[in-house]
Amino acid sequence: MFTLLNLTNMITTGIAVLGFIAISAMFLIWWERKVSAHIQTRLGPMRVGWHGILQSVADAIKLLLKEDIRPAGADKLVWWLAPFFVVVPSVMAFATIPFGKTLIPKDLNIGVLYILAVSSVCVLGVFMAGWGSNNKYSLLGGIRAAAQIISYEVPLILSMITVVMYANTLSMQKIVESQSHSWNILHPNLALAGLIYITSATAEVNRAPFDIPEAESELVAGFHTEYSGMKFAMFFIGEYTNLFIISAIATTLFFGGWKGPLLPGVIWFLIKTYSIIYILMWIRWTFPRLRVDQLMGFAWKFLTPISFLNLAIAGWLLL
Amino acid sequence: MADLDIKEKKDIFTEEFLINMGPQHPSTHGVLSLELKLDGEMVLECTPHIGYLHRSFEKLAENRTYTQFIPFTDRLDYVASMNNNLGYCMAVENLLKLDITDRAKYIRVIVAELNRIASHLIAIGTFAQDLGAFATPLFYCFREREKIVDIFNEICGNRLTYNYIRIGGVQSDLPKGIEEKIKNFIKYMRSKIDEYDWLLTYNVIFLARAKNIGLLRKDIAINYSVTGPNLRASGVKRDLRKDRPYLVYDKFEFNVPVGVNGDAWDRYKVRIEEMRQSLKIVEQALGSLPQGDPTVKTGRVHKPAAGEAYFRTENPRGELGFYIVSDGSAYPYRLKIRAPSFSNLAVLPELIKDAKIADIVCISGSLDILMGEIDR
Amino acid sequence: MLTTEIFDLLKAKFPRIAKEEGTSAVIIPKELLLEFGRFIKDAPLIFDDLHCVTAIDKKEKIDLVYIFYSNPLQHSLTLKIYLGPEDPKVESLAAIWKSANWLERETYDLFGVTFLNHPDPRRILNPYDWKGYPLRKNYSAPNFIAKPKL
Amino acid sequence: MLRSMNNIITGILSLIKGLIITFNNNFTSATTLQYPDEKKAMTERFRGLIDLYPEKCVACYQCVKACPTACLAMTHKQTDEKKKITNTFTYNIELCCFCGLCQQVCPTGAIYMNKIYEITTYERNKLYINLLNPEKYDEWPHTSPK
Repeated sequence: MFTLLNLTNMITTGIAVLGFIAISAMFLIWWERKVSAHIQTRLGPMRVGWHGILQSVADAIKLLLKEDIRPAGADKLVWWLAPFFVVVPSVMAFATIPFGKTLIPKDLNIGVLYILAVSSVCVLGVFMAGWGSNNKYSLLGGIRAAAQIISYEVPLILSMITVVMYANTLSMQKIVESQSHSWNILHPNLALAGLIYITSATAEVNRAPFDIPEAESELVAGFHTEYSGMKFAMFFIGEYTNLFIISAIATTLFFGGWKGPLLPGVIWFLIKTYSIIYILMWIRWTFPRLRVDQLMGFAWKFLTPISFLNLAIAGWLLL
Repeated sequence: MADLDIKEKKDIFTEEFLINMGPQHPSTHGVLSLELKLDGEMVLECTPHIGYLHRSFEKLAENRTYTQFIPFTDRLDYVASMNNNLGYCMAVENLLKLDITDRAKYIRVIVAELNRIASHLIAIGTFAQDLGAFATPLFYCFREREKIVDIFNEICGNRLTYNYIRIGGVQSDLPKGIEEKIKNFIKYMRSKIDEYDWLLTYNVIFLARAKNIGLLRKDIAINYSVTGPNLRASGVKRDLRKDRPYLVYDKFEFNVPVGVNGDAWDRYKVRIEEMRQSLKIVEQALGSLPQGDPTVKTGRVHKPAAGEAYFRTENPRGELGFYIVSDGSAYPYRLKIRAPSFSNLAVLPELIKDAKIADIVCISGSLDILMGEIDR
Repeated sequence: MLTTEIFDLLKAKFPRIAKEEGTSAVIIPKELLLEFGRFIKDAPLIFDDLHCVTAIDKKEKIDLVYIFYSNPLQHSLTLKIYLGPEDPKVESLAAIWKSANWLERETYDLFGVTFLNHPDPRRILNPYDWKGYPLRKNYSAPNFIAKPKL
Repeated sequence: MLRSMNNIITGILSLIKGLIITFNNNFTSATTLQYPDEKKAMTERFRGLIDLYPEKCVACYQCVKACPTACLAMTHKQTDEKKKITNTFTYNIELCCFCGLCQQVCPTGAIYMNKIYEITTYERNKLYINLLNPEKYDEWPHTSPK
């Protein structure tokens, strides 16, 4: 029943999620810069605040104040809407992420399905940005993104289904509960699923070594070449929110979610999630980028068959 | 069915499109502009446009004395200034029929080989950057290059445009204690080259990106007058330091690494191996460095007899030739710079067969062109 | 092969060639160029690398300079063609050596030597619509301030 | 089959090797400097801006002649039969290419290059230096003692 209490609850949850997203994205941007700096034997941002911790705030203010430039000949509406189509799905995906035993915006009984459905919308925004910019580099980036994200969705879903089969539920919270005794990643069958998940999720959020849609050395900046100011910031926020979400899902599905001794659940959850993010950053700053055909070949000729095989073995084991 | 076909052809069609890669593009190594004709991701045609950095050095040279032109050679191949200085000064010395002292020869070999390492470091760093290994290998390469630059800063007092090698010798003798620093650097650099092997050379993604890309056949390479590591990667063992030893290169023991296939990976690998060989040369040169005065006393203004000289040296990017015509005055009558990158870039349209956009970046990165000397 | 040997060999084939005073360059009349090029590309000389093409503006004439190099035999040859300063024209070597393409474009761009049958006869270093040939001695750019001589 | 398995394993090993390299570099000290706070000491031979000991100068014009970019300009006064002193001596930093040729040819060591390397200004006028003025570089940031 829709009551006033319900409404306030919704609003507070919404504000909490949005606040978390903003802070998390800013923190991740700062952290990525720090991680890359230390890998490259530099120091990274050091001026704004302690070790530059407020650097992202300064950048955000700068981006807010920047002039919003629209290229001549851009498809106005599509160009305008694209950043929202990137950010909104990633915000929506927070709805079923279990931060703690009770700390979950909404424990849907089809949580996994919901996340998959919502996060697929992202590609639309990316493609809109590529098309709407009236720039050939952007268009190429958009095309690449569409092809890549759709291809990698297959192994991604297959690896998540393996977990769902073992846990026998689609609810995120119940998947966490099913890992009370041991993490899913310790199970050989699910460990493979976990690896496939991490790989295809990296591709899903366009991170190196799968960052071909924005491949700097080839396409300048890919689909967001023409964006400036706050619109660019929204792409940025969307990217880092997606990064958080895929790591959070990996934590939930494979690393026991918020479960852990002594410390409260939410701390465990964040520790695990940020550890996965660190590994993803570490990978990003180490490897060269794959080429577009190799990327597709990797998805269709390697990851998809293996995840099908894995799924079949899981079914056979469960029978 | 037939009707449907006609209708579809009218409504749905594909077309090729032109895209301008550069002169402002993250991976065209300066102000190179490539006009690409694309069919989706595939590149059908590639037309390089150059000249954005044209400063008409050959005309400027006609207004400068022989000594005054040395700082301009720094700005040709600005990541290997020492080698340019060397090539020019040796061409002028050839014209003047001037002999230099043994110590000067050794010092020249040391600085030229160190600069070769610095140049190759930039080449492989930017190549890795082009392949999308974002900034990390580049930073490692610059970290090592910084040590060379520091050594040069101590030797000659500048960090990029050295102007160290002069007609008749060098600017000034090596400063005290620099030998020790160079020796330390050699030891340090050896371990770092092994590190690059771990990080890049045999990395599976790197191999997938660079192997069998931009195959440059031996005969095509020679026909296009490609020189330097690009030619050697195609399997031609041609190195002026071995073939026509200038300075004291014939006294040192070193190999000329050659590639097998002539693909982008081979070009990269040849550079890595060349750095090892250069370290070897520097080590030997330091070991047998003779004492004495490195400069020959010459007049302030050089007036070579009327005549002409063409002199080639082995630069990090290929064979740099200076063709100097003198009319007996203090100014060169004509000075032609045969820049290695110029010919190396000319072969690019030949390499793009069946390439994708990502490969274009990979190929042009592996050719290691430098606009400063192409446009002159 | 030594320069004198090369010259003797060439002289036997092309009686009209001559040696330039003071340098080791070989001078040929311009109409011989293509035939000469085809001859030296093959055995016994095997000049497979056209290393450098340039020109020298000597006011009363323009010297066109070709430098060849042989990879298997490791010898080189400097070839010169004397052209008149007014509208110099010569056959292109781009059909024999691919490297001639850009090198000849550069020579055309800077000296105004026209290469007949060139596959891509455009300017290369200067803008495509540039007027004049900068390395000619009589070229004067409107904004060019020469450095005062000593 | 066996070969492709082998390929996969060596591939994964090569990736892990790369990760080890970058991880190890995490713990090396930073090679960069925090620039305006820390500055690199310039070497003894460093070629910064051109400087002059006016009392040593004999107005021989060697430096002016040696300069490849004509950034030095000088006029002189004839005090008596043999002695010349400099009247004006200007230095145009805009044109200078820091080649050090002027320093090399000076017979008395009057012209030399100092250690100033931060040479950006907001005004073009500041780039035209009167070398005879003893306070010419007082406003410029000195990174190491003169």
